[in-house]
Amino acid sequence: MLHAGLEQYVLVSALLFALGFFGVLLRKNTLVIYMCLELMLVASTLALVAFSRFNGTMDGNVFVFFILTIAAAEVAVGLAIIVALFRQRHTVQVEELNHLKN
Amino acid sequence: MIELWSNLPPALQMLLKGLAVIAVIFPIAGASSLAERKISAAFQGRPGPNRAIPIWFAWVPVIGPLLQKLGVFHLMSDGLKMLFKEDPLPGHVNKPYFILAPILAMIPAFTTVSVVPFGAYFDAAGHAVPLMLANVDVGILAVFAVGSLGVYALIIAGWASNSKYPFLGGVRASAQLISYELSMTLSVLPVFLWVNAPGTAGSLSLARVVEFQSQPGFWGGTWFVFVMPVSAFVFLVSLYAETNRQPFDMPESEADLVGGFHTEYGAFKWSLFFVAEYSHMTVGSAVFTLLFLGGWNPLPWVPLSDVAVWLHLADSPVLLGLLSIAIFLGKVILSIFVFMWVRWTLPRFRYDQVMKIGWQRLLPLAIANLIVYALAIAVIQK
Amino acid sequence: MATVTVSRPPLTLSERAYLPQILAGMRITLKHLFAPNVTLSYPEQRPAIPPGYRGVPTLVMDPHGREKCVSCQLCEFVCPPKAIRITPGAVPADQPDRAHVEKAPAAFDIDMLRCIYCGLCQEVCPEEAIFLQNDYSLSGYSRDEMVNHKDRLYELGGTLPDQHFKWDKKKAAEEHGNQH
Amino acid sequence: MTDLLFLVLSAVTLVSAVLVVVNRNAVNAAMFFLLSLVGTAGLFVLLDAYLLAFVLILVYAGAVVSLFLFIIMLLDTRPEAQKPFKKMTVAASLLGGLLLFTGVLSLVLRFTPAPVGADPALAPVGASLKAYAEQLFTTYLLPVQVVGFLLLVAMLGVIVLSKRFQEPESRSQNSGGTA
Repeated sequence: MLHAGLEQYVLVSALLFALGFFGVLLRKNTLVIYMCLELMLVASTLALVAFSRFNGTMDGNVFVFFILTIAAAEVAVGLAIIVALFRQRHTVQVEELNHLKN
Repeated sequence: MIELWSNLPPALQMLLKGLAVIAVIFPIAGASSLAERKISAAFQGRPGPNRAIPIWFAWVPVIGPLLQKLGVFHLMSDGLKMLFKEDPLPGHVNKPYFILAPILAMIPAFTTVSVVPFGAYFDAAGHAVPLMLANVDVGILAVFAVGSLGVYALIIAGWASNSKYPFLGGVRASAQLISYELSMTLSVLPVFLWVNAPGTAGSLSLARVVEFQSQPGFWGGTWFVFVMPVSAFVFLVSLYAETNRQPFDMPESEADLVGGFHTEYGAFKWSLFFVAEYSHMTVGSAVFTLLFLGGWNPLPWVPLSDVAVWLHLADSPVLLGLLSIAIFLGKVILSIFVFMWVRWTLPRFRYDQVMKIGWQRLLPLAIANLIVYALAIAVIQK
Repeated sequence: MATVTVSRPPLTLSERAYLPQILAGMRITLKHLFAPNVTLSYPEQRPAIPPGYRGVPTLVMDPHGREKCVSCQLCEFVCPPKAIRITPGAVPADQPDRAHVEKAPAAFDIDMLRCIYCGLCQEVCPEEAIFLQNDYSLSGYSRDEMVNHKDRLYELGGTLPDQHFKWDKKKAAEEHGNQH
Repeated sequence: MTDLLFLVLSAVTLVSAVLVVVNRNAVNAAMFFLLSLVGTAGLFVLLDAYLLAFVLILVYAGAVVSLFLFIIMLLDTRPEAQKPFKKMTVAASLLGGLLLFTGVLSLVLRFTPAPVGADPALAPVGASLKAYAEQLFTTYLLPVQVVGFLLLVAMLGVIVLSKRFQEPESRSQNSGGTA
């Protein structure tokens, strides 16, 4: 049976990150793109915690705090921007937010 | 009996403990709904529900009429009615989420119980052993974290109902719960700063707070409600807001939102929301009791260990455990009574007032409280 | 419309802090918690009916057990919600002492789902045959049941101890030749 | 037991992450994101980082996702129209997928079964709350201050962003009195 070691955790973390990455690339709803960004951040925290656990150091765990803090700040600002955009343009689809192109 | 218990496999022990807690919480939640009806009646000078009685029970001489007057059978008949009546599913709702929401309401309500200690006994060495499902270090954080998931039930219910009033109720609920969570968390910080003195193993466990309040001596035995009245006050007010109780029952204010987030619900699903609300209330009261009212210590400056010595119970852990549970439940029930007392005293706040109280009064108060106590604790424990 | 500016009285600190007021309110509610109940356990305890109470309209008989109503239909005309329906008929042959009354209701129905308990029928009745009496609790399982027929009305009304006997006096006067 | 839990939790996390990406309804996506977070928190518990698990739930599940739901419900929740992807998007996705695949593949190829029993020998450093506090207030004191400042700035930014800006004409009317 599979033994849950560092490699397995990092693998899960990498897959999670990849999923988030594809979400950012493929989705067109700004809110969902944002969620996928958060998914990538969570994946990185998972890797950090796993490294910390299997190396017996605290640094990775402590970094998770910073990542969480920054993620929270980012979400607050990002959602405020999305709401402001929606007020102006009445859409959250990235393809319709292309006024700088013309 | 104790040998039999400790010989059971740990997984089975956990399962039995979990079932026992649910078996306690569910009836307490149900009984709260009856108590609400009886107490509101008493406040308004009415007798309250006192009619229902099964025919065969009416023949029992004294107990039958007494239970009838107490309205116990109303509780049972209400429960049966909720179970058996038709469960309407309006055509315009988002079905999966509509059904998911009441279940989602129950999960955090029952999960938080697992880290709440509800009694203690003394082992052979004289150490207090708390009775709880999971004695994790993060105790209070777990309660807050899992409790904060309760908001999803309200948001999802409001959104899935696909009509105006439930939606407004859901939006109000999420805004209110997020706002008051801050003050609630900040208000308990001084308690844990005080408990985790330098040199001790740091812990956020609720059992440790109670242990701290049962130390000998004047300062050791003081309940935190006397040491930190402002914290207790902020916590209590936030608790009322978090559990959507009057005067903060914005999400379901029947005067302006019909029924709020559960307007479209009926029968069993509706009753699940109510059991969840009362469970939240019970758990909130339990946490308040543990943090500020000395947990299972009968009186301030009278810890449980003294009582054990007086009653010669120190060497019978089962009896002492039952006594501590009784004391603790008594305090919780008293706290639930205060919930209802406040409900029948205060009118509902307006929504802007709720937001103003949360952000402009309670939050600064909690922050100032935290700073003052942090400084004081730093000076005292130096 | 003239605009009236109402100046709000400035609140003191304790009033703005809510708390003393809330505590005072809680003291009051606590007092009410221990106050005796103000309610009546209805089916067991009944309220005292004051005189002049307007309950369910009923038909009454005179002290000799004779029908008073002469089916003049005034009450039917005056009834605001048109709850009363009277079918006039002759006095039954087995009541020779009332033969000169000429008319009696063959049917007398009061639809209690329409009745508004205004008491105008009692006011207007020249025979003092219809009274709104003390009965106030009326229930039934169907609409038909809520229509009080004649026998039911007499059953509810019973006999009133008045001593007018208008028709007896009229008959006596006729017999003694005291012509009008 | 632990391995079984690991398998279940990582499966929950990854499957719900897939559903976040492929769901066309934003509310569904948010709910699956929540499920994915709960799975991650479970993995944290397996890694003995109890505090982080509950902080993750408190911050992400308690605040971030409910904020997301709040915004999704306030804005439009129409499912996305199925539009064909642009060539650039397809190319970038393919390239990115290839890179990730090679990365994961290299990880898997280097995979050597960890000796059983070696891991629990390491002290579960994440379990004690005190260790976090000690690190945060000694080694990482400066980052803590910086992050605190960042939070303050973010808060100010949100307040400025969510203020309803007045229309130019009404602003010019008001500016006479206040400016």
